[in-house]
Amino acid sequence: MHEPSRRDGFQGEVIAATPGGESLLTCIQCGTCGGSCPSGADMDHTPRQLFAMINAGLRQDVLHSNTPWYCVSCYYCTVRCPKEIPITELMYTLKRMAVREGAYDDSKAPDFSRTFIRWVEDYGRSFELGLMGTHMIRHNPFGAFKIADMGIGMITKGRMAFSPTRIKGMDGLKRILAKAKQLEAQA
Amino acid sequence: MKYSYYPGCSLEKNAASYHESTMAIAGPLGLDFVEVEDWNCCGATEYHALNQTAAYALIARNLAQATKNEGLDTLVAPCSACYLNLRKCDKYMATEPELAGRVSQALAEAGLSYKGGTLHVRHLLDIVYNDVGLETLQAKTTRPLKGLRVAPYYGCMIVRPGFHNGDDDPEYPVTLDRILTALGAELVDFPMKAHCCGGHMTQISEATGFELIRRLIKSADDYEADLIVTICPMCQLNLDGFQGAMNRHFGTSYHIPVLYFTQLIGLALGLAPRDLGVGSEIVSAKEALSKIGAEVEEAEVATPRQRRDDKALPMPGRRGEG
Amino acid sequence: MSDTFEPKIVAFLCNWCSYRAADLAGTSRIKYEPNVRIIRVMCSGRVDPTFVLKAFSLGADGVMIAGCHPGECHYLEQNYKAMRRYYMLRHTLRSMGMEDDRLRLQWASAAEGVQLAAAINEMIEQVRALGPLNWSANWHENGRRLEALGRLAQEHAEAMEVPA
Amino acid sequence: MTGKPKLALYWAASCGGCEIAVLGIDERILKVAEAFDIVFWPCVLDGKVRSIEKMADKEIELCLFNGAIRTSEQEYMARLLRQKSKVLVAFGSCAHEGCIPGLGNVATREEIFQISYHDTPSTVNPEGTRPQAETEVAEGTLYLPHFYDTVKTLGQTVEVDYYLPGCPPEPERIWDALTAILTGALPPPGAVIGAQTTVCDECPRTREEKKIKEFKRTWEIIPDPEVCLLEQGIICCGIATRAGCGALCPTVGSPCIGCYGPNEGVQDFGARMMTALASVIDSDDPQEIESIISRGIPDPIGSFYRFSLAHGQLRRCALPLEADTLDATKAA
Amino acid sequence: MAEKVGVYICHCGSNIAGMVDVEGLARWAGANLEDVTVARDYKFMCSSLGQELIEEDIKKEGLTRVVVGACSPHLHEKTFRKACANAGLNPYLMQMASLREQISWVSSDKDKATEKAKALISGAVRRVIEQEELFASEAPVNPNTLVVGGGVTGIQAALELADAGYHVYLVEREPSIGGHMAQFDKTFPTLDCSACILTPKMSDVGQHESITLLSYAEVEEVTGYVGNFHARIRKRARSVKEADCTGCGVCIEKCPKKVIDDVFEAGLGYRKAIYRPFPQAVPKYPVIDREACTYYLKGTCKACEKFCPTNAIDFEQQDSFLDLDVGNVILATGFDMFDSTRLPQYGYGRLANVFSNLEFERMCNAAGPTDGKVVLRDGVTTPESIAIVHCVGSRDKKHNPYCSAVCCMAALKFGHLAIEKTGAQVYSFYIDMRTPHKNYEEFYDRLLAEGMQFVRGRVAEVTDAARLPGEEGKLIVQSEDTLAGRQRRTPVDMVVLMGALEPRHDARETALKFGISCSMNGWFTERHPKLDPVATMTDGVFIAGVCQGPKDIPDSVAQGAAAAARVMAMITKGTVLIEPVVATIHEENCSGCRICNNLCPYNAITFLEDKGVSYVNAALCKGCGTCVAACPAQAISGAHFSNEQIFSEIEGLLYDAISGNGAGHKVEPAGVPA
Repeated sequence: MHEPSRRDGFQGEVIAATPGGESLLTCIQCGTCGGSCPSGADMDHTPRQLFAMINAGLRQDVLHSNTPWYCVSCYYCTVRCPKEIPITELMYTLKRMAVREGAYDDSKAPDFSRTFIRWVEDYGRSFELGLMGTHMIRHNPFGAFKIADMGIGMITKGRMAFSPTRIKGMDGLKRILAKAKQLEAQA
Repeated sequence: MKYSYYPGCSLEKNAASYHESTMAIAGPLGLDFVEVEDWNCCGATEYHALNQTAAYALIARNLAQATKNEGLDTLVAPCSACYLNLRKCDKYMATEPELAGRVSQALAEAGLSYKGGTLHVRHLLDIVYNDVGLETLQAKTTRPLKGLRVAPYYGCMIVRPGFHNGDDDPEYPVTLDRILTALGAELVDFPMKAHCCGGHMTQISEATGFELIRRLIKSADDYEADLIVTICPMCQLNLDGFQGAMNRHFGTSYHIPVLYFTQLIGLALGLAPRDLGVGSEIVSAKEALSKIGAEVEEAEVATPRQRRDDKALPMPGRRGEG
Repeated sequence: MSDTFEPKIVAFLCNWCSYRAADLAGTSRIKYEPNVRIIRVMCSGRVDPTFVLKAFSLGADGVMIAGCHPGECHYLEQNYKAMRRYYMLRHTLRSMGMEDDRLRLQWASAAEGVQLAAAINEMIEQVRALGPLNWSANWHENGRRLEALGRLAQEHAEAMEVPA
Repeated sequence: MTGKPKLALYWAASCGGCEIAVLGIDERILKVAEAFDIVFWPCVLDGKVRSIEKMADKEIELCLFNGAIRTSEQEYMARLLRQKSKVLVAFGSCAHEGCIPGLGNVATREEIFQISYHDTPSTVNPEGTRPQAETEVAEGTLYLPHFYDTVKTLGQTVEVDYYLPGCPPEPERIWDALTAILTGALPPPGAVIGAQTTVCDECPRTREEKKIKEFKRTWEIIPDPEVCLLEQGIICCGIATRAGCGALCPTVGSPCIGCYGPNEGVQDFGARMMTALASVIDSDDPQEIESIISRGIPDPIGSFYRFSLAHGQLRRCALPLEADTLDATKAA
Repeated sequence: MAEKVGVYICHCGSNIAGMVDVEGLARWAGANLEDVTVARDYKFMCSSLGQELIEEDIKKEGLTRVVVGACSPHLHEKTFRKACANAGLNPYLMQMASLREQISWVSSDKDKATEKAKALISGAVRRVIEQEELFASEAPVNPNTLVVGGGVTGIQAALELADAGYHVYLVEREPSIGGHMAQFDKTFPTLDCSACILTPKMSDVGQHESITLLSYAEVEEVTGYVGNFHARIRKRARSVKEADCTGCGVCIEKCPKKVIDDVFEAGLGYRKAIYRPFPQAVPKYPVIDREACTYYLKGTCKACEKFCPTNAIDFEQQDSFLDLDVGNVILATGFDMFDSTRLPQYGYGRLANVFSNLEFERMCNAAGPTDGKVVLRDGVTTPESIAIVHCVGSRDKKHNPYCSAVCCMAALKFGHLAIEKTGAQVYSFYIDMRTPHKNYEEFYDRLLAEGMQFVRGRVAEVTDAARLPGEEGKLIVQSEDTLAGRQRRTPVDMVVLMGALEPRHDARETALKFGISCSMNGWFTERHPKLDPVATMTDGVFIAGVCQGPKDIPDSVAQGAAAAARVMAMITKGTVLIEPVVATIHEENCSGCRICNNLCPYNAITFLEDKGVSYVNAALCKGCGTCVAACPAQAISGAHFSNEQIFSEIEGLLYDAISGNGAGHKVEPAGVPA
């Protein structure tokens, strides 16, 4: 088989960090992804543009783009891509790179992920009230009012827990995640 | 039919009604669910954005835990996000040696291990459609959903990324449609049936999040649906929980209740609404459900009014008649 | 060149599908390892087990027999005969203590340059992992054979010195 | 010293059947005695190796050598007789293609000794004594021939002028050969003296087109007396075996086992059997084919190489890895 | 006496020389290989100079064997055989080693490549020494030709041959010839009326005394070989006696049963149970569709029979068979249209006003179901905006990876027709605009000028879910305008999907029937993609038109004519050389065991009861060698692929490995350079 020629540089990195990423090399810039993306309208760049930028090695512009953070993981792009490029996975990869290098302009999305995961890392389960609370206070104090009735509704309907549940095997989980992070750092 | 069962965080609280209704219909449909012991959060889509190895290790712990259920090789998840995560993890543990290696090392820290392919991860919808089957549903229906115009809503994560079990089409799935028809409901040819509810977008960018919700609600409303039927807690939360906020944001006044398919099955089986967690939705389904039982001619796929006359040209795929 | 073991694979390719697949691999510049040496036959059905045994005894470490996919044989059904002979031969070679991976039956249509190249590479890897076959070394005695012979000659010669 | 041409007969790794076969030409043996001066025939006459060693090269007109080469002594004798004979004939299947002794090539010397000096039920050998190439005794060192790992044919050991196939060769064929040699009506050196076709040619059974769904062992059916045995599923080597025996076995309902060796020009008897049988297996389904073969042919070597293992392309089974192989440069 | 072998190593420019040390290789061969008397390397062996080099050496050095290390024998074996023949050496005493396809083009290490080259050359030398003089025999070429497929390609081929005075059997599956082109209204880029240019050709075919038109028929089986094929044709029962039918059409008028015409009208229109696909059909005889006909379903009606003035209706008619002897075959079996329901996101079959390209063709056609009016599915409303979607099922790994070649131009044509007929706003959604032919780019310019709007971006989905004001009641085409880098929602009344051209669903069976092969995508494989595009690997079987790969009308017609020309060459020559590569049974060695008897698919092997031996009929033998390999007595020899030749080739190829003769072994690890 041919060895794909461009394994070096930024594109190479992105490909290497993504399951099935090699197919990125076969992108023909048809825009099916951009056209399919439900949140595409609000992205700095359409996914297609992002791939062109990756190809051009515009590392900083790519990592600073809000595009990956606006990905809602709906996978439309992935199933429609005529070259079967795992676009959603690529978005995760770009998010991880951005987080690792602190290269994002709006910290809202990464923070949301972090907050979400913090509860999981401490308790083994997610905790919506805690999550929303922390996140809202930090990023959208007034937004809270907008959805107040929802919050109230949720509570009155008994759909909001006031305290997180902690799983039994917490220490085990902590060890797993610690090791995982260590390995990821090396990888 | 006995399965390992992974409820996932949502079903603990905000989607408790999904859990309750699932448990309620399990008996009558001959399903037996054994909850995975001491399961943990699947990390939703959030962990993938931070740390690949940790994300999959977190998921893999659940798979490892599930293997402790002796003799059960099928793992059922009602939440689409959980389902996709578990399924993807199971696949990559088999196909992505490097990642799998790291994950296994991590699991070993807690004396756990998981080999890709050991479990068969399936979504609850798949179980009901393939294992229970339409015939059984029809046979057990005592309170047909006649006259109820329902918009079947699949969301993204079960039909899309090609990990899903059945060969349902990622663009235009039909399994839920068939289930609802079997229950006697009047189906709406819901064009947005597989579009995105916005996931966590309400928290990242309200404008974007609300817009995604609006599209779905509007379309359901255009098609005069009494309610939207969903199979995913995240979708339910967005469409139901945020419907008010969305209305306010756009100055609209949509009122479309959003129920879980398990709740509708329960109703059709004649179970009491309260045993199915009906009533816990923010947008009340009271009025809509009051329709059940009304006499309507047999249900068929309803579409917006269209002009048709003898000049009309035949539709492709609807052929054969002279 | 590296001192790692480089296996020699003799491949019998049918003129219509697999040999053309090899041509296609060439025209599409698909790289594969140079350890394979190809012999063109009109049909995989022409491959006589003797060819395979001969190749092994002459120092091949592996032998590939390639033909059109079942049902697509240019000669309608002859590749099925090749398949039957392959299983027969493998059955015997097993009992002679040869590893299965050293003999491979490969279907390749004229359009499957990529697949053929991949199969060749895979086989080379498998055989490299098995190590040299060096079959004819099986025939040799340890050094004592020559000693023994020499000693006999010696003994008889001495005996002849004794006057009759 | 008579002026008669000298004749030598020798046996190496063989059963002695060939010697009897020679006598099978009955009173014509006297003609042989008339025509030749029999200088060496250990089985029948007294004689000394030394006397052969003393001979001039090529002094012997004709040497009929039967038996395969299994020990250093046999190889020595082969080389010696080659040196002293004008015409060396590989007489019988053992010399020609290794025959039954050649089947020893499925094992190693070690394995063979282990079985014959320990494992066989009839063996009582508490000290585990084994034949040694050298044994020290009061009088000095005693030598035994060295026992090889691999049995070789005569042709693999020394240059052979003619081959006379058969286990044993049929008396008539022997006589034909002898007369041919006496009258000098000989084929080119290296040739096999015998027919150019296979046993079916002499077989009285009726033959049709062949399709085989199942191979049967001889004890599994009572074969139809008229019909080709192979068509009845019995593995009969007549298709691939050189004619000359008059199809003795198949005629009486017993499948040919191939003692006359391959037909003219064939380099591997087993390969001919494999390819012929495989070609007529009546199935295109890999699984089915595999099971037809593995169920019907439990012992492929015994079925296809009973007489020719040492003579085939691969000559023997793989040696166990530990078996030390000879440093090439010293070979032969 | 020892042979004198000449070895010639081709540089093929840098194709071989770039990866193989050709000079070194030639030197090595000259110095190390037995019997090699001449060893040269040269820039281009296939050039006339290269060939002369060989010819001179044969004459001057008295070479008795030639080895050429160059490209694949499939490319130049004929060339170098001819060179040998010119110099008086039997062409079968030449052997090629494929240094280019098997070494230089697939290797990445020059040393290893050169080592491999040595092995191949040594193998070829050892083999060629064993090769024997062979003489190709001649067989007459039957001047009749079988053309399969009555589309414009087949029609062209048939007429070319018939006009040259040769007889043609034209077999067409449908009731009428004309193929897809007959369904079109206009053709790009000239906008000629399709019918106007095609129907004359069709009637020529119908009337031509040298053409036997077999419509509503299919080829059952083909046997024989180049110059002498035998084809069995199944003529399906029309239920109409062609001899008596005048084609007046009364039967069609009177038939009460109306069914949707899925074939010619692409499902957009209706036809009767007894029908003629279209008015100008050739032949003019109608056909009864037995699945639809009331008589066949209920046993009553027979209206057609009642009104037929010539009693031509025959309800009992059976399929009939026809055996033809032909010298050559031209396959022009065309293509199937992509079924757009396979892409649900485009809504075809679900959203009323999404149309397939074939539906739109019919709609535009004045003789079509809407009399040429472009209207919505309701049959009356004229669209004010139309979106044309490119690459539906093309350039898509999930469906067809290839480009269908005609859609861009067809889309432009549609654009023009739509604008002309409706004045609608027409959008084209494309990935890349492909207009690489005479006057095509000019046509593109014209459409730009006519105001057709072009959006570069593959359509993501077509939906009726209105989101924004102005979208209600419309079809919304969702895409990314990749040039603007923005998402775009385009509300339109009508969507036309440019479906891919696909190989016929039964292309593989057809290929098998005629002994040719298919590419992975299912198109018939030509002998050489550049130098021999209409011939196939099977002599005497030619391919033309889309069945070989997507192409437009001009290219298809050109190929049809080309194929016809190739056939004419064969016919005018009158004879074909039959490769002498056949099996021979040597009676003296054959014992009549009959193992070989049922191994030959061409029944070339018979058993001679009197002699008690088997016998190969050389005329029927195709030289596969299966019987040679199977004979337990080794009584069968295969010319040009004899055991000796292949044994020697094996020995040569393994010249650097452990020799198997029991003596003098090198047991250094294999692979180390000798």
